[in-house]
Amino acid sequence: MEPFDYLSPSSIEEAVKTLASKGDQARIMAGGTDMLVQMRAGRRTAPLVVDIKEIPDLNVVSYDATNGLTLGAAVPCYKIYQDETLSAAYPGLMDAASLIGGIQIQGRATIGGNICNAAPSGDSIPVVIALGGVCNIAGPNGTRQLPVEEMCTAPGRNALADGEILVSVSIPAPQAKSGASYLRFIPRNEMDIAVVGVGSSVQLDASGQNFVSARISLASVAPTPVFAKEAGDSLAGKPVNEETIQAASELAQAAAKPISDMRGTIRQRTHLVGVLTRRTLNIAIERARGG
Amino acid sequence: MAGVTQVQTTLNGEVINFLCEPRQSLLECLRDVLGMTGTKEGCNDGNCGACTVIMDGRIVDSCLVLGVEAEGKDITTIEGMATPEGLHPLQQSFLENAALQCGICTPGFLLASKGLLDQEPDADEGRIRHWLAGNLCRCTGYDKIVRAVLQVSKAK
Amino acid sequence: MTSNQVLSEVEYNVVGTRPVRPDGVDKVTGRARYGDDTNLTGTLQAKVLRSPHPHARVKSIDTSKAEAFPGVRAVITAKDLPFASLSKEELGGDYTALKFATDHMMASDKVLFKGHPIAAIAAVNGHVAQSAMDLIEVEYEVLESVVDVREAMKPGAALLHEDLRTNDMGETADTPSNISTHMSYATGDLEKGFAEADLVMEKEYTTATVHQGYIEPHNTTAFWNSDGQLNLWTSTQGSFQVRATVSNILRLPVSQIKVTPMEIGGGFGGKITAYLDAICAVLSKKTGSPVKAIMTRTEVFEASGPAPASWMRVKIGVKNNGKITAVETEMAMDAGAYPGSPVMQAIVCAFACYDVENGKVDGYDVVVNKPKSAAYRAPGAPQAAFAVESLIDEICGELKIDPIDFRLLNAAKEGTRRIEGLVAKRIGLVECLEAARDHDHYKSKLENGTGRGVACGYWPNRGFQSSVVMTVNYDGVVSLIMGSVDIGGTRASIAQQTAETLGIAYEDVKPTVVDTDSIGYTFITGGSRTAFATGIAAISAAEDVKEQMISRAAKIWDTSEDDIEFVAGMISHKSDEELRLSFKDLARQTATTGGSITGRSSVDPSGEGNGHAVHIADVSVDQETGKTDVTRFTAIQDAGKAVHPSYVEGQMQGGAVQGIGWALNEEYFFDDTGKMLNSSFLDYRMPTSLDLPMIDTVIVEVANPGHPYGVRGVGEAAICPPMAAVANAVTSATGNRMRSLPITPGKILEAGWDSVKS
Amino acid sequence: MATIFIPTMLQKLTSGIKKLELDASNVRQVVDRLDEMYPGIKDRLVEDDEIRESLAVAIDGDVAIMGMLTKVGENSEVHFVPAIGGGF
Repeated sequence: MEPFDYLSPSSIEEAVKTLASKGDQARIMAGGTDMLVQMRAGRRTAPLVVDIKEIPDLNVVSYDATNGLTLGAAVPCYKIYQDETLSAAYPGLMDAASLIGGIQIQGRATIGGNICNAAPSGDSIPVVIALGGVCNIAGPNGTRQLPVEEMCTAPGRNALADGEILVSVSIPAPQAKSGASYLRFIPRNEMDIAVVGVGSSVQLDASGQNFVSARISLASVAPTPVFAKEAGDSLAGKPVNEETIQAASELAQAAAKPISDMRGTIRQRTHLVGVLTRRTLNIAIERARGG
Repeated sequence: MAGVTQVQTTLNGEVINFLCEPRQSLLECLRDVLGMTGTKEGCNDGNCGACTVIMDGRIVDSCLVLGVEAEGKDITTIEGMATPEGLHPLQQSFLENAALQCGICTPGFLLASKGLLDQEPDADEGRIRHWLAGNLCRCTGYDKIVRAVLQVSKAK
Repeated sequence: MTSNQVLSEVEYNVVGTRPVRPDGVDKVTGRARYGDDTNLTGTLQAKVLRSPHPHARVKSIDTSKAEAFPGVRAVITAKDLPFASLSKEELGGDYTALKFATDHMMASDKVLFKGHPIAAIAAVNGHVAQSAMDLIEVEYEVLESVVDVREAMKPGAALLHEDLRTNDMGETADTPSNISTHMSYATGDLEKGFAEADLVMEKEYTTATVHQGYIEPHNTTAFWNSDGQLNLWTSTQGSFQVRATVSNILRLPVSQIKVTPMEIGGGFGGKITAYLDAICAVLSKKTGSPVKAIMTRTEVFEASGPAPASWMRVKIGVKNNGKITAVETEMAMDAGAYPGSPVMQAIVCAFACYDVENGKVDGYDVVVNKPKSAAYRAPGAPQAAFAVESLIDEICGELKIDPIDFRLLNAAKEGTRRIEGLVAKRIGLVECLEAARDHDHYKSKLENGTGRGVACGYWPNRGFQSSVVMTVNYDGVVSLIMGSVDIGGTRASIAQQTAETLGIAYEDVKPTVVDTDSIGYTFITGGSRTAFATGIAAISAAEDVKEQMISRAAKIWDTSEDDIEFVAGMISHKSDEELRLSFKDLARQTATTGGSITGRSSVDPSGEGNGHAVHIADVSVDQETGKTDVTRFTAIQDAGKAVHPSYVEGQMQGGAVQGIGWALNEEYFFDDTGKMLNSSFLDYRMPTSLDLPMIDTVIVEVANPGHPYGVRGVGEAAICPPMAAVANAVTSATGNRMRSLPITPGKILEAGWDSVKS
Repeated sequence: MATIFIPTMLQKLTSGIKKLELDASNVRQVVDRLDEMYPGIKDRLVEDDEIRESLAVAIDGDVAIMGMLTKVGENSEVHFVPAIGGGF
């Protein structure tokens, strides 16, 4: 690896100041599980690595049933799924947090880092989009919010401007009769990059028989994670049945623009979007009815 | 050119100081700086688990941790698993169950298994298989490793 | 239900027990010294610059900027290897072989695969060496590459070696070709055999390039003493093999090289070729310092020796009752950049499980722009078994015959003459098939959506040279010194055979693996030979000890050696019951009866005894995603006599799981030009613990007459059946026949879509 | 008399004869006698006075360890088979 300087700021202000002054000479590191691999392989260089894990605001995990969840960008996956309150409130998020890498990776990797790394296959991104997640960003000009679906702009590129840092992700509080789920397809059972990933969330009516709303998002089928808005919207007001779910899955397939590569062909990926959309919707519905 | 940083960390229960460059991984620091070669390199990109250590109670791949990040942390490596009184029950179980062949993945598996049983002393086969999926072994087919961990687990 | 059974015929005191391995404590405490744990004062780190192109001419290399980089101590290219200054005339018939061997280590005029070494740097640390690599300027003329084995065989294909001509058993073709060797064997009357058949089936099969996947990357430390002695500490399956390679490439007498084999972190055949040793040696000579190198995982994938991709056509004729009347196969395997795929092993093993009257096998060794292939556990045989055992399953389906009954009907047994002509000695295939048939797994009911497959496999096993020395300490403990590198527990299994022969406790034998200066020539740990051949060396050295002990007792008792017997660790006078000494008692007296006792033996045994395995696989297939999960797996194998049953089970389980990986997910992805796209454990998908069930085992013991305790090698036969067993199970679950490995979810989906179409 | 099995690929040199018997006490004699009967066959089996690297000679099913010097018994079977040699 090329040599670099290392800085571990203890406040957002310090981090932003450094990032703003160094421009593209600095890179933010959270868990490091993607970045160190990329740097070692020479795919990314950074004369200055800014480790954000010691900033208290970025380690916040705050949840209440009104305001929902604020998840600091430096919170490793295991802290999410080991939190019993969060596990109960966001089982869909747990699906993703507990399958990124192996247990070792989950000890380091963060949802914030996963979003900022902006891989098309980022496992946590679809479900956070499906849950209506919003990025809280701090920068030289103050703070701003951006829906998660607008964060990834190209493979490996995110919407952060120079000097900006992702502080946390906010996820609305789960409503009654709501549920979410994330599934990815990989040839093994762990440790793979998603061939296709689908995150779905649903809000059912009091009877549990009709959709109030739904959000569906896809991984590994385009240069960035895809928010399949039409697919989710198609379910609003519709009864929960095979036909409506099938129709949504077909709209999700239409939203997918996959390529053929070593991990899968266009046909396989498109097919899997359909399968996983149906499966995640069904799990989300189960969870909505149960919770 | 980046300089050298002094890092203070607790390693196997002892507070130590070492010098490293920021670009050096914890794995490199353990092996090359501190001469503690029990932690093994298999892939250097977080996919084999051979370099697993326990950091502040969690298992991590030491190839994906910078040495400088060890500042103020509590780290356990394979060298810290046995005590003067004897082997850790997992070490003993690995021996008795022939859970190693070439042995290169063994330190990583032992630390990962310890990380599991420290927090879930009654892990069952399914849980063990899931937990150890970040550790590759190419010799054993995992059967005897899983049995060795199961023998120490309180799940029966 | 017992998950691990041993069907024992003969019981011994130590052989057949399960003691803790001698190297165990070091390995569970992190104290065992592997190659990369070598750390001599002042060691420099080496990095190898590798070709980014699969096929290119090297027009120029400029290393001057790298040499000037702070911290760099030396840079070498092929010009620094002796071959560069040797002439064709000097080398004569050895020219091509030495050119291939040297060029493989470091390319001179052409690069033939992505990852081909082109230069190497020694620097104060690895980071510096890495940075300096970017400063080496290489000008390439990129050439058309050829990746697929069948494309490479076509006339007009891009040629790797302009002067390579097909060798047809000693006859060389007139025109150059990528086919380096063709070999063919036949028996009986093929036409007549197929004419007699009620059913003839013929199918084609392919397998992908796969890697052994050992977890420890290749590594070496070299130090060239100022007295001209070269020392190497390395991770290898054969220290003497490394010595021979380095001696050949550096044109040094073998006695000038000392190779110390460190603990080895897996090999499976992939750690026989010495990739880094000569490079580090030259760098050490140039710098005067120790030089160490360790490959990155990407280098291991791209530039060590994977197992070849293959194309195979198999044709089998059978009577309606299942009796085979004729078999035929053509197999082509890619050797990678230089000749030497295991296709000849493949054709010999292909039908070895069957009693075949009429048969013909043809093998083609083909060079392509990939890393030179190396051995991988029963090299060649797993691919062949996949093809043959798949077709047999298909035939069983057509004829509605139970696949084990079919195999029992046709099974090779003692006296069966194989296609290449050799006659099987006492083998245990029938016993393995019977154990499979009677196993509770085979009798269990299948659940919906699951499938079951069976397959068998054969590996001849090997003998070759081994040396052992043992000394009897005054306390009766025996120091056992051997040259066989221990990968999977052979220190234990050789110590057990020693203890058994001497009639002493396992704990009283202390085994050590030593360097090439300290023991006689010993062939690699591979070929499933070590427990057998080094075992025989140990038994014979122990017999030597026994004779000397008898002679000491004769001195003490002032009697003739003929009056003394050595039975079960007791040395006794045949007719005087009073005169008895235990091994330990006599050991104590060796100091005063002529000094220490040393037993020694160097052997080159034949009689290795062929290995057979039968596997049963259950899988469930998610029909919507194409994902296959192995839900139950039983491995059955004839071990002759399992010296240490736990390690035999470990070999069976490990082989089965490597085979499951080969069957389902493992493959090199290449782009059109031969660049590997998945050179990491993330995308080269080896099975994890979560992908597998427990692997049940049955050790069948049909004693090998060629070994005093009946031992057969067990390391390799275990990887032959799983691919076909899994493929046959997938067919049973989905109705679709998969003839191309790996059987990925994508292929299963495609097959499903195709079957709907047709 | 030992029985010599002619490798399939060399049977065109022996006019299709697949095996034959001859008197020989070691492998070198086998090869020399064969070459007397079928000129050129030795070159196909032997290189630099050793069995070709790609081949092995087996006496009664056991791969010979002494190459050309290996003894051939009165009633031995001699085969030239692919070398499954070093390399695993």
